[in-house]
Amino acid sequence: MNGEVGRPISRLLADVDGARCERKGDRRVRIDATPENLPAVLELLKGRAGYLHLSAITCIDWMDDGEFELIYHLWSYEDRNLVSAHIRIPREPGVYLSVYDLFEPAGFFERDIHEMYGVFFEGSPDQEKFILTEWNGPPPMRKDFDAEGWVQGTFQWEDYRPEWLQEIEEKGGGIAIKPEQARANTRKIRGWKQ
Amino acid sequence: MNAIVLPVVLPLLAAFLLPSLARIWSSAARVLGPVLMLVSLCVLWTTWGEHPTPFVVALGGFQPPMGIAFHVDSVAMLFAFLVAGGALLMWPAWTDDDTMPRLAALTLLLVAAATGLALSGDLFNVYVFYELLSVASFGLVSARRTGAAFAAGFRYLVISGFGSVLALLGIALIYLRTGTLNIAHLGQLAPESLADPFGLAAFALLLLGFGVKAELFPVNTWVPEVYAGSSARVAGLLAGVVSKLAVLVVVRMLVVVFPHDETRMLLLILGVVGVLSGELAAWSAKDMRRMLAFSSIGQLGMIFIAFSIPGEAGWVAGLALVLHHLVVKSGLFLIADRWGGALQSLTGAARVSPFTAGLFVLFALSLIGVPPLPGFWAKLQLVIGLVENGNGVYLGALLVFLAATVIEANYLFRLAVAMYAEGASSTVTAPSGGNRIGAAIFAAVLVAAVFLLNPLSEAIDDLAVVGNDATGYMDSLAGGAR
Amino acid sequence: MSTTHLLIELVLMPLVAFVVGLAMLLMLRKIGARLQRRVGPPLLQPLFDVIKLYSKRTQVSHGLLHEAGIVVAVGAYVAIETLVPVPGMNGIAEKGGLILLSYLMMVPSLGLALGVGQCANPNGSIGLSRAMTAMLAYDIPFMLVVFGVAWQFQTTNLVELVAVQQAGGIATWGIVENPLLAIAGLFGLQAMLGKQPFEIYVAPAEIATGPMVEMGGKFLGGLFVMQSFQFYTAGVLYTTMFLGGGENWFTFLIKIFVVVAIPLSVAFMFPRYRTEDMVRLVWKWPVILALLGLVVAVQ
Amino acid sequence: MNDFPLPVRAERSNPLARVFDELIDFCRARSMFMLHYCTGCGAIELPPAMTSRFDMERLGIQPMVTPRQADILLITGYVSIKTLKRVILTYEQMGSPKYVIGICSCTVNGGMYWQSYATAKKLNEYLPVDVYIAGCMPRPEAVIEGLRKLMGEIKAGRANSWERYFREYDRYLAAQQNLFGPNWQTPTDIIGEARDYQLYGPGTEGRHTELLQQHQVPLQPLRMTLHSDVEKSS
Amino acid sequence: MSVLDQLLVFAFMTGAVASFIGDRRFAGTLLAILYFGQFLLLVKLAPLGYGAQPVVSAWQPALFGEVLVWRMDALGWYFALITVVAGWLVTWYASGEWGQGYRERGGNLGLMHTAVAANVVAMLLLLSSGNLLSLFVGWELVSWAGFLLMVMNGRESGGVSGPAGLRYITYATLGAMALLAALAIAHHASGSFEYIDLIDAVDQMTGPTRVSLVIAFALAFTIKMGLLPFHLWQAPAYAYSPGPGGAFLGAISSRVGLWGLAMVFGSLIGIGRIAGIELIPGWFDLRDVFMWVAALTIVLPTFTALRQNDARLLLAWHGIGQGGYMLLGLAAGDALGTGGGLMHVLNHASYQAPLFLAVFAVMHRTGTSDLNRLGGLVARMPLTFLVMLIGIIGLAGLPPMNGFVSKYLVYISLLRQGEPLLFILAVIGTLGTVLSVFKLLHNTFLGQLRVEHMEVREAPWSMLIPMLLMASVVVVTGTAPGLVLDWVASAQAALGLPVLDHTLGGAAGLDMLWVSGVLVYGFAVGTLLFLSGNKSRRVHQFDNYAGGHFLTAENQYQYSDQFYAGLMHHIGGWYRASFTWAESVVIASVDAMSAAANGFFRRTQAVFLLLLATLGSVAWLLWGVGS
Repeated sequence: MNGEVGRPISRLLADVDGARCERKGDRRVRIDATPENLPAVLELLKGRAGYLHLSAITCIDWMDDGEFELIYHLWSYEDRNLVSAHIRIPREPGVYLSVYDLFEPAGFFERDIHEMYGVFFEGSPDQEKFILTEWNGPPPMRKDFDAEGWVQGTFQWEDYRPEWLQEIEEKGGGIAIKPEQARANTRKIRGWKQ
Repeated sequence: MNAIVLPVVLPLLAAFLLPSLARIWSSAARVLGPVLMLVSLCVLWTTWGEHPTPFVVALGGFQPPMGIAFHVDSVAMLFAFLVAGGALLMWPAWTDDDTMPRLAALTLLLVAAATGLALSGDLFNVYVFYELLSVASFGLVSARRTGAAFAAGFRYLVISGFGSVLALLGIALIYLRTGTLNIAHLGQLAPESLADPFGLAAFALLLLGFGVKAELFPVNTWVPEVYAGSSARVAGLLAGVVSKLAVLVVVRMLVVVFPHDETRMLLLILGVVGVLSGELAAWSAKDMRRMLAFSSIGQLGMIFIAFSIPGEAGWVAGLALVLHHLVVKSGLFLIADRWGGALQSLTGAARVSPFTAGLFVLFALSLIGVPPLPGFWAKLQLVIGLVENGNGVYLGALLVFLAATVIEANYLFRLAVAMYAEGASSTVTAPSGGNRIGAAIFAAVLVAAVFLLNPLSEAIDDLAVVGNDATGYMDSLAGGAR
Repeated sequence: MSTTHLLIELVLMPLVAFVVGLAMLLMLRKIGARLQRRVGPPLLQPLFDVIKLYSKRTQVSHGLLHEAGIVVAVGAYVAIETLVPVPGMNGIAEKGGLILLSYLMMVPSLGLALGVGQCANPNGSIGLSRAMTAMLAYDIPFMLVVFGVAWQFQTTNLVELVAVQQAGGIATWGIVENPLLAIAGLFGLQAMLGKQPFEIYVAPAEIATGPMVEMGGKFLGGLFVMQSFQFYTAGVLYTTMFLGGGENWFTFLIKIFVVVAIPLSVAFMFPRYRTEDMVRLVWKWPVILALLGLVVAVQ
Repeated sequence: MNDFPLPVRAERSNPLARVFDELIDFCRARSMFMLHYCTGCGAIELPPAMTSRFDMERLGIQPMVTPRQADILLITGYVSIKTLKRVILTYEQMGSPKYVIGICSCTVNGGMYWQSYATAKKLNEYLPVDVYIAGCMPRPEAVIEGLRKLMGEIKAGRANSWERYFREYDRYLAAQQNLFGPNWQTPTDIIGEARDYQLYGPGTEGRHTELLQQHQVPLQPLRMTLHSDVEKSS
Repeated sequence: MSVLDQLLVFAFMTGAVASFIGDRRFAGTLLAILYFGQFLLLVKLAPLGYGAQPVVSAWQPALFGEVLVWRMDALGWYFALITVVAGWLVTWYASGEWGQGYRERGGNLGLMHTAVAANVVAMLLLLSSGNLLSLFVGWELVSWAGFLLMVMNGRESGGVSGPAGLRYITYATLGAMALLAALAIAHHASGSFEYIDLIDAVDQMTGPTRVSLVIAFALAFTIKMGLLPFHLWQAPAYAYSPGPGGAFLGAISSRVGLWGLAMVFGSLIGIGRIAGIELIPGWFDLRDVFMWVAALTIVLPTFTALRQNDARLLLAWHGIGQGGYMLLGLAAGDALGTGGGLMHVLNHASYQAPLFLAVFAVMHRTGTSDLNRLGGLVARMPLTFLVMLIGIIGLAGLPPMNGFVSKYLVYISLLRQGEPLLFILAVIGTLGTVLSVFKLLHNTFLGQLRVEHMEVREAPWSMLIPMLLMASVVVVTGTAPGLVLDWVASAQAALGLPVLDHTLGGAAGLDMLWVSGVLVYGFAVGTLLFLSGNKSRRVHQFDNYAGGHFLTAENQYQYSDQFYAGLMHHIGGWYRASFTWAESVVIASVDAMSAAANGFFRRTQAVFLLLLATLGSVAWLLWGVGS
């Protein structure tokens, strides 16, 4: 049975334009979909193939391509198979549809992705702050966010240089990047804090 | 001839004349009845004043035991007085329409018959008046001309008719044995000729026959329908006055002719069952009229229990209960005239007419027997009488009576509480002015009785002596008629 | 007894109780440490704790009642100490008695409960609810025991109780005359001291020590004082009821320390019961024992 | 950093009073109730320190569960910004004198989270830390060593950095506001407390406390009132 | 005209004044003054409380050959004192802002004043009754006056007062009928309604008569007291009366049942004779029945109270439970027990009334008595809190308040008689009370103040002073119980019971003067110890340990619902509502019989029945005579 799962899914998706199905492993199938047909794909998977469980939505920031990749991981308890549906949306403005109507847990994932990447999901029930209640900065998981620079601009450092550390540093050890060698321009990022 | 016959004769005559008078002069006809009642009251009052001792009036000059006689003693006078007074207050024929003459005539007939019953000293006479009374009440009951009224009237007619037959049978049996129908004479003859199963059977027949009007269990099944179907005043008249006359007849027979333990026991048992059935039925009655009707069955049961107590104690309790019930139940029926519908519609009625609701509470309190209202003293006499007797059955009756009072308190005050419920709006209208005034007069009598308890208690004690004095009754025969 | 004498006793009795009670607190911690193979705190640790707590610079109060609660908790025990007889000092023990004492011992907890209530902390309130439930639970066998003892010796007067037992020697001690009651009493004592397995009402991890949640500084210090009084009182009361009171201070101290040591040792061997399980337990075995003891006593 | 040096406690002239002060310092040192705020992995080293192997209790140290009862706040591991808020709330609810011990490198400079946007780096910036125990994680010996060091400081009457929080509140508040935004507020009225207990210093109030007071929800206690003069306190 | 007559006339006058001008603004004050006049007249009768001879009324109406006699003895005076003081203080309470508020909420203030006055008059008539007939008259008046007070609160109580009152009056009528039966039996036995004749006749009675007399009396009085199993009416009836009325009823009204039982146990029949009626020879006699009923009455209603979430119901249920202590002491029969039982009447009145009033003061200010909707009010209503605190300590029966003293006497009495089970039931009742009243206090006054109650103000002085006066009685008579024990001893003497040997500080080895003194000393020491620490600083209620959570006004940080969840987890299943079930069974059976009777009247073939009845009657008579 396990060897067969790829086939029914591809047959299922045959009618969907632009959805490509690819077996990646014993229990993994990758679907490459388009932002337009993803809802249809998910609906088919849920309604026809028994993929009832949306285990996660993942986001990857392809800064250089100017795109976000959203990956919807669906699990079927019957087939014991994980399907990952990949789509890419433009980084600007970074808006996509919510699948909350289809999978209720999507609300949490979308809220999380909104917080971390700034992707806005239309129709998601709640896009308020989730974990980073104190955060005023840019979405921190975006590749263009300079965490180190932000840290340099926000925090102070303890003057902590015990002898044993100095000894290690003399030997070239210690902290990999010293604070004074930090890269980013902190001013620019502090501008976010308004 | 004595003026005492006037309260019987005048209404009787007027009853026949009134329809004709009404055609000529209707307003005169309308007031004729009440005026006659007033006259009767005056006559009775003066007679009572003149003749403190019992006496016999022979009608048509034939001396008893051969002739037809009125036996006039203070008890009879009291009942006659109550009839006239009750009829005056409850006069049902104040209407302006064409039913007035008939109603008035029937009422006059009823009054004449009832007064006759109270005064009559002759069993045949009693029967005649009883029949007259029945006829009059049939007419009154169905005077409303609704289906319910006719059905109730028919039921009443059937039971009443059979009751009459039974009574007649009893009278016949007695006559067969003794050859006389004069009660006093019967009393003299009874120890020899009627103190056997034959005589007792006759008493049972009489008891049940007359018991129909006296709301005696189990021949009282007409009561709720009739009271619910007829006009409140008629119901009040029947429940308050007429039933008491039937009781009087039965009790007279009991005391004078059949003073046996068995007869008393029969009366007691029927009374106890009556109390139970009446109060229990009232507990789940759905409208006020039926509730009052059932309650009056229960009250009559109590009266029977009271009269079944041997000796003056029974008479004291019985008379007190009779008077109290007459006043209270008449008042309640007046209230129920417009408030007779479903009990739910009375929720919040206190705000429609606080005065009437207040009267209701007053009557209810007295009915339950809350001191210092007269009801309490009447019931106290009953309780003491029962327990003084000491007999097991009487104690059982006492327990039933006490339990029935609890039930009575519950259903009466369930209604009272509902009347005073806040926030509910009642759909009933305030009782008519006449009814309110009538009820108020009864209430005034009740309250006045509280303050006059002392003279009243003495008067009742005197009456009880007279009522219980069987030899005195018989001796009156010897005294000759006037 | 002269007035001066009485006044001296009134001052001395609570003072002795405090000192002995602190020693008992130390004993509690030492026993726990030894059972867990630790060294345990130094000798004066309870004193250090109390002094430190009273010397806290900032003290947080939630209102007058919060403060009054501590005052009542400590003060009522001070009063109670004058009502229990110790060797050489009867105080005003003859003015009260066993039953008065049983009820008076609820007053400190209830005073504390008022204070906790004003702290406006639900953890405290939950703790109170549990503590009250525990009180309802253990007081039933305890009062049965009190009844049995009073019946056995035909008096509720503590002084007479001691006198009777001392006059007859060990054979007339409550524990000999009625061991069942003594066992039931010990059971009650365990619950009364609020030690494991009956310490659901403090439950540090889940309701943050229950009633003590908002108590810091001298408030907590007051509670330490109160607890030392509580240990002492429990020990003395039990000794008076079952062990013939104290002939002299030496035997007296031995008795009360032994009495208190038993529940404290038991405590460290048990986890805690849930409230309803505690109620079930305390209403079953101690009550049965006490009732059996009563049968013996009444015979 | 030390803009406002702490006033040195004058030795009292009365020898009795001096003994009294010393006694109190001694007791404070020998009776430390700690609240271990187990923010991270360092907490795992505390149970060994408490139980039979190392037995903290022989030093008079015992764990407590609420800040009200505690003297030492042990912060054992990295402090995320969200956690820091709670740490500050907890610290402010403790009764003075109070001491903070930062355990693990994370409390010193963020440790392995030095680069993380969500983890506070220098704990001393937000709270006056008395002792750091560095290491990842420090062993129980090290923890006890740190505690003993603190003990010695207390005994000598030198462990007064908690006063800094009152006397230089504005500075600490500045760092907190920098991290949590201008709407930051704790339920404890530090300034009022400082006034009440003569801990008011030149740095207690300043620019940042002004900002705080602009939006502050009133923190006056509910005063018992008999009649009309009910203050609005919501 | 004796002083008693003056008192009764004065009380009538108060009632008349109340009914005529009761709804005026100044009426409350005027009435309070009039009640105070009654109180002064009672003070004039004070020798009664110290052993003087009874005072007889000059007015003795005779009806139907029976005489109504009014005579006040020490027992009656003791109860009357409580009654009049309760009436006085609750009227004072209602005279000011409370009355205004009541009227604004749609209540009929004039009627309420009238009802309270009527209750006082009826109580005085009852308590000074000199024979059985006047006792019955007074009894019924008290019942119906109470009924008036209970049902008049229709809209205020959300419409539940009517059904509650109806239930009450049904029970009360049952009791009254039992009393009537007792009267009848007494009259039968002694030939009159005089107490003396009855006392003489008791010895000559046959066993069954005496038993039925005791049962009839007991039924009447226990129903009024709300003892098991006739307790169901009491709590809702009292709880939903208008505030001062509820306080008056709860304080004294149901205690007339105890008054009656005291007469029965004391003079009329005698506890010794009752103990002589053995049900299981050697094991169980009628007195034991009373004691066990009393003990169960202590326990079951108290634990019912524990489950209430409405402060008024909670208190009303406790009122029932406390009645158990009184009867338990009274049935114990010795000097200690009866003394404790009788003293508990005053004690109970002295704390139950202010507790009710405090709850109503809270209701007046916040509009609710739901314990889950209150909290933290101590900061806003401290004096009301103080009143409630004193009241609950008294109610729980803890030293040093007066409730402890009377319970102590009962305990010692049980101890001396060797009744461990009754003793432990009494203790369980006390413990349950402690739990329950603490919940009352905690959920009302402690914990977090709710946002909507931030602006609440302390009750006005017109309400506070009466409450504080009553609370001070709790404290004073707790410290010096001898004040009350003097009266109790006189009442015992008047009843022919053994007289309690007491001092100012108490009895039976208890000296509350010392106990209170040493408590004050202890508190002083505690205060000194407390002040030895640095001064404390008050903080806001949100500055609170919440596991690091930030508290705001939005989230309720309060623990009040299901306050004793753990306990209820264990004993919750023991609440079976058996009495409610039994009551509903009775109602259902009456209902069934009623339906049968109705059916009889509706369906029966009348003529057939008539013939049947005739035949039956004739046959019965014939056979009856023949045999």
